[in-house]
Amino acid sequence: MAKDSNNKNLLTLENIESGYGKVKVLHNVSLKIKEGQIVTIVGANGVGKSTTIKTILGLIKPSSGQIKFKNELINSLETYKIIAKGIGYSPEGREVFGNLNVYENLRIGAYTVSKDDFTKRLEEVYQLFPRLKERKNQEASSLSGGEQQMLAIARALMQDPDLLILDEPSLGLAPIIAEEIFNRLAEINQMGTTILLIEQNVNLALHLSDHAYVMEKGKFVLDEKASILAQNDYVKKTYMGIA
Amino acid sequence: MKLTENHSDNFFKNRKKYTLVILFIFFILLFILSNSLSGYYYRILLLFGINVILTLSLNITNGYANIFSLGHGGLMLAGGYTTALLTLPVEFKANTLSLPLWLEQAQVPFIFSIILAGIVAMIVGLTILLPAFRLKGHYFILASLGINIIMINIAENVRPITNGATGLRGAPPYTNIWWIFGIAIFLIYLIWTLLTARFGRAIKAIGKDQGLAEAMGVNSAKYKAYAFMISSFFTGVGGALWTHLILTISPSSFDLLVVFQIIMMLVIGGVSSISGSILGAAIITAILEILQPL
Amino acid sequence: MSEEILKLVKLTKKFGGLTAVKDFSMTLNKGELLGLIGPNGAGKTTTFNLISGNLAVSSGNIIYQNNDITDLRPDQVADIGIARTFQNIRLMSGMTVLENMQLAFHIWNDYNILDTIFRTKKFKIKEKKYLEEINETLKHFNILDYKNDKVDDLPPGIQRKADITRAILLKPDLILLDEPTAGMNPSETDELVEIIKWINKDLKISTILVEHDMRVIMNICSRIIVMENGDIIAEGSPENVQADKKVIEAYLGKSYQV
Amino acid sequence: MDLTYIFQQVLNALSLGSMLALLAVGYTMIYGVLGLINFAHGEVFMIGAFTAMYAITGLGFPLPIALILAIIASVLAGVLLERFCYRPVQGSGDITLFITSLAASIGIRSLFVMLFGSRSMQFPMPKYLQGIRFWGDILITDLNLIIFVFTVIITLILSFFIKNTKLGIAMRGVSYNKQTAEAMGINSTSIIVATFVIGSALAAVAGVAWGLQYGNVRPAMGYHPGISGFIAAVLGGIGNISGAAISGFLLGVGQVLFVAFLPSVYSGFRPLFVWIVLFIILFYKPTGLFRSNIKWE
Amino acid sequence: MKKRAFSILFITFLLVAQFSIFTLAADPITIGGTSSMVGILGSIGEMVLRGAQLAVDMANEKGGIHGQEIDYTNIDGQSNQTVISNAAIRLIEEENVIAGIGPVDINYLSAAAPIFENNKTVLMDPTATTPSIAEMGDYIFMTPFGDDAQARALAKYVAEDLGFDNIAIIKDVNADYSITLAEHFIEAFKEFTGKENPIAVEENYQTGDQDYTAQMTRIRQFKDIDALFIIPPLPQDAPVIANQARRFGINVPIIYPDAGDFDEVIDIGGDSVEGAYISSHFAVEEAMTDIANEFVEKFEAEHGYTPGGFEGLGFDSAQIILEAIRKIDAEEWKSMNLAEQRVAVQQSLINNEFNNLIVPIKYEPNLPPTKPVVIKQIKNGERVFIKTMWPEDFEK
Repeated sequence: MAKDSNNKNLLTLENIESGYGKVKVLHNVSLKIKEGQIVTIVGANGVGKSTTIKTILGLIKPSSGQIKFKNELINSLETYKIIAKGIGYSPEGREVFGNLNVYENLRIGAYTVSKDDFTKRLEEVYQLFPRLKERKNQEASSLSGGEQQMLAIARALMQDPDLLILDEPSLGLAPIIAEEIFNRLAEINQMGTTILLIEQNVNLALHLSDHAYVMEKGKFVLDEKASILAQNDYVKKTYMGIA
Repeated sequence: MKLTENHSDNFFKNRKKYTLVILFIFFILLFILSNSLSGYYYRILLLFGINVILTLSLNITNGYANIFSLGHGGLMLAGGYTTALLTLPVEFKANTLSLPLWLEQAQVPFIFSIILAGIVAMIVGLTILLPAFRLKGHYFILASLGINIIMINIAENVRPITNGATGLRGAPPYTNIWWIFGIAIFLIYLIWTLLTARFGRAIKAIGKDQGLAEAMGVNSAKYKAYAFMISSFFTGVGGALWTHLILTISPSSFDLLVVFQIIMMLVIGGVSSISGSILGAAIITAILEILQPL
Repeated sequence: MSEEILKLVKLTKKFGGLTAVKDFSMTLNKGELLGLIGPNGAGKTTTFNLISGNLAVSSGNIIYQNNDITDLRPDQVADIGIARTFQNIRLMSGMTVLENMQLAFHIWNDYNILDTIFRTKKFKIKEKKYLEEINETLKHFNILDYKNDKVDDLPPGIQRKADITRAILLKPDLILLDEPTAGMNPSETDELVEIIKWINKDLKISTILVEHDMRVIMNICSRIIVMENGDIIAEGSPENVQADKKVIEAYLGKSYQV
Repeated sequence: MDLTYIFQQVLNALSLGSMLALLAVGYTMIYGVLGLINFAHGEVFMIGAFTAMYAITGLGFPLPIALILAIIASVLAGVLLERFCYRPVQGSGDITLFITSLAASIGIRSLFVMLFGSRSMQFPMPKYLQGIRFWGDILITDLNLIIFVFTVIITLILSFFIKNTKLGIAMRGVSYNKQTAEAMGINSTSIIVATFVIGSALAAVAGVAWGLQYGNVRPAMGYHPGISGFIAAVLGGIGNISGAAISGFLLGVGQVLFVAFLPSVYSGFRPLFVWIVLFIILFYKPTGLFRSNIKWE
Repeated sequence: MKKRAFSILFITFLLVAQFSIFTLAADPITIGGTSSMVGILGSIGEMVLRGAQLAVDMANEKGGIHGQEIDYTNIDGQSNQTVISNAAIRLIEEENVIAGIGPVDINYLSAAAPIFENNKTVLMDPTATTPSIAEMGDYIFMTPFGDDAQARALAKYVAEDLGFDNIAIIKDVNADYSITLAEHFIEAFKEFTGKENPIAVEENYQTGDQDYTAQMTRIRQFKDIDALFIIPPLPQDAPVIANQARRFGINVPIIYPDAGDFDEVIDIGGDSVEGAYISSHFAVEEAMTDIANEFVEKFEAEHGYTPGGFEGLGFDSAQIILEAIRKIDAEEWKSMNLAEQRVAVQQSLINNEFNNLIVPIKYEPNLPPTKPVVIKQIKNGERVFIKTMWPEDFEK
């Protein structure tokens, strides 16, 4: 499973400090994602995983540290400019635009893309998620949880991103559907998209990923190959409930 | 840190001394002012006092309880007309209005007429807003705007009672520094006393996080209504004091602009704070007068 | 022997087309510490919201100490002795820890508004008593030093403890704890485990605990219910649940071994 | 009360309804993206009317060019408002936003009083709009029809735009969830500006229509229509464009019909009746007649 | 605790700071004004101010009165009761005025009146025509005629000179001016026409309305009306109603009260108001006194336009006060202190006739003055003098 580790770094975080207002959530967080990898951040609720993502996307500005995407510093850029550099994002809780239909949701996902590319991408994405094509004129709020998650991922894929960031894609989904989604993610990765995944379903996530970070209280406490981490006693005990 | 510790633990012992000393100084100051100020500055001082009362009242709803009301102008109007009708010279009422005899003959002492003004304002606020309490956010703001528009409309059109757009004139000049600042001090004490007890804590909690307050056993609908009642009572009293200061009352004086001014006082001094309301009232009252000659 | 304190009968909650809780029935005995686990979105928090009255029940009944409390408002539920915490720490921002705690006495205060205004003896005695109780509980939670600090500035661990303290100060008979260890580091988690044990054993408050941290759940719960898609898939002692095939598949993961 | 009379009164109301609809759409769009009741919207409307008036009487331009200039002026005013009043205070709470917009409204009005005085000024109506036609005993003014048709066309174009274009979809996205929309690569600031542009342009059209219909402009002219537009926007379910347009129409028609069917002794109580109806609607439909497009927390 | 102490300190500071702006009693005779420059009445306020200022300037050119210069101090009343009542007390206490000229509307006048009354200082009502203003107090005087007189004069002219006996009325139901004027007019019109019901239809609208189509649709159903009597409280509504009436094919003559006596009405009304009759306070062409000619000349020279009825009223308001002072013996005047001088002005006003004004006027205690009403007509976009209705012609 492990991909060529000589690949270039796609995204690097160096000593990031970040948070909301006065409250610091992230303390000295560093992270590397190589091209083609699937990287997972695992951790309990509220330790700062989503904050890490929001900081990468520029939704929260880091108070110190560097974020580089494709060797470019993106710390101080506006979110829309960061996204346009080739990052797709599927937020926690899916956050589809409930008042828009499936097609329109995908159209927004392709906001930075030209009309021609959009039509092309639309077909590809529909191929990946045929269910969405069936429901393209349905309002997103009327979809089931799994379909909404697929829509959120599809929406993130619309601009053919180099890096796909997913915040808890299995949240609230039945295991079978979660597995289906993880299979899709593997497919997407095979097609060449690098993936940064945040998951609480540690088991599923570690099987899919190449590399994983364990986050506790705004810090990475472990940083290992996923296969090694899956055997780590501490991880087993704390996150997989294996005594 | 030390200081706050002190005052919350021995709160009842020390607070009392402080408060009494400050009150004493304050009343002496008032006494000096009332004897030395010229009519104009004395008047500004009175207006400032009325503004303090109005701002504090608005602070209860728009600040502490976080129910944003634009309707307090209508409540002032209700209070003002009530006290005017109860205290106007019988001759004026007989000549200009057609009132039921008991109201026409009514010459209520000031203290009762302002209390009644507050009660009427409270009833008006509740009747109009009770159905609106389930509204959220801007839908509630819209509904509260309705109080203002409805009250002005009624005052303009129920001519036998309100004399229409011209309004009532000849209200006796009862308002003086002692009434205004007496009521203001009482209101300050009331708000402070409530905030440091069960009642005010509940209202403050609703304002911060209604869901959490409910989880703590606070009946939010009930306490919001209480907050609105206290607020509208004192707004009505403020309107009554205003009426006995200006000596005339007409509907157009209570439009949105008045509410806007009070909200300004509230915001400038800092929402949800007693001293903020006083400061805000002082600043805006002063600014409105200083800008005058321009 | 044991007496029932809470009973859910065929509880169902639908959001539009989605059924979050489906025919969910369970009972809780007095003094029990029940663990409620399951994947995210399985309906645990929704169940809490239904019990606490934050959500309206679609069908089914909630029986608390032999009274039907299905249609009560959240404040009424709190009033009859059910306290809860929320998944995210919820404290009144801009207020001190003490002020947050004082709110908990809302339902116990029996002085009236005149007592308040005139600061009668009754008021003073009561408030003093509450203050003592608060101090005592805060001391037990080891956060007395933070009493006069604004809650916003406190570290999450302290905030979480304050959050639970406040629920305890309601002096409930039943407490619903929604992921109390979320976002906590291991040492804080250990401390919270002790607190929860204390609540359950010493204060004799029946407890339902929603938790993701298996260490916590398996250590302290006497009984565990596993939810998935709004329904129970397994129930029993920690050992039995851990061995349950369905549970492993749906929640604990295939690699899970006892 | 015969049918002709009723029909005549409904016809009369078309233009007022149209103007309120245009204003309400602006309110609701701006509310959608910014969460702000833009009380200065009535003043943007007034600026449009003033510009057109000045372009015709002062500069001698024909009406269509004056309309374009009015749109430009209003759009400029809207964009400046956004940039210098609302953007700096964004995220500082409802009350602050609210105060800012009220202050902006009063400020602009006072500025115009200082510049032009508070008296009203003539808004000339070109000859080709002065036509009157009869249909039996029913009287229709050309202007009334034109304003109505124009509004319908604009509303249709706008709904098409909002429904089908990328920008329109993005606007709906931003009003549903701004942060997620940003995370999709949408520059929400430019969407907000675009919304102000469209909303202000509609206000300008309404302003010019108002000037033509009532023949005069004055600095305070935006106050009453502004409040009516706000009411219509709320009634239509905040953020719902077609809801706002329909509610605007209903409100305009309702206002005229109240006068038409209420005995004239009671006509002073019209606002009271309007508000009672409003309260009844809000009591049964607490979020307006139509579905709101805003995601409620 | 600190914060509160600070705020109290701050307030004290503010108050003390204001002490320092105390003004000393001024040497010249000061007349005070509270005309609003902003708000809905701003434009009328400005007209009044211009007229009054001119009266004062003309007096100063002639060397003042009793050897004293005249000052005119106006504090902007901002069309706000609170502000106006503050302004009134400031004029009396800080500016030491001999007498004041009030705001232009009864609402605001009633805020200023009690303060002037309590301080025994004359307050002239410059424009408001509600007759009861004269009853507000012994020190409150009206410059314009009362609405009862205006309505009677107009009713007489319409009934007898024009020969109309079936008219439609539209009025602002939120404005007392409109309502009382309509009441007085209807009463007088019945008397002069001798008809039981000379009013075909009476329609109402509300302040702030711009759409009168519903009312016009109803008026239109009365095909045989002779005229449309439009009673707006403010000039801005007047032409808009006329425009819509014409658009609905109501082509009968229009009648306005003095609220129609503005350039604005012609500017906006255009062809619609052509031929309309207006009751007015003063007409330039028909100068009743010498000073009227001088006023028109000087006003035109200074402001570049011909003054209308409201500039005239402003002039007269100030001129009446000046005349009243002039009638007091100079030696006696100088021996009096300010309070005595104020009372003397009032004494000089009651029961006196004044002819050195644009329009001659006669005062009786607590009654509107007796003075003529001028009828004008709009012809070719100009307000043209038609007739003067002398009080003895239309009085009961």
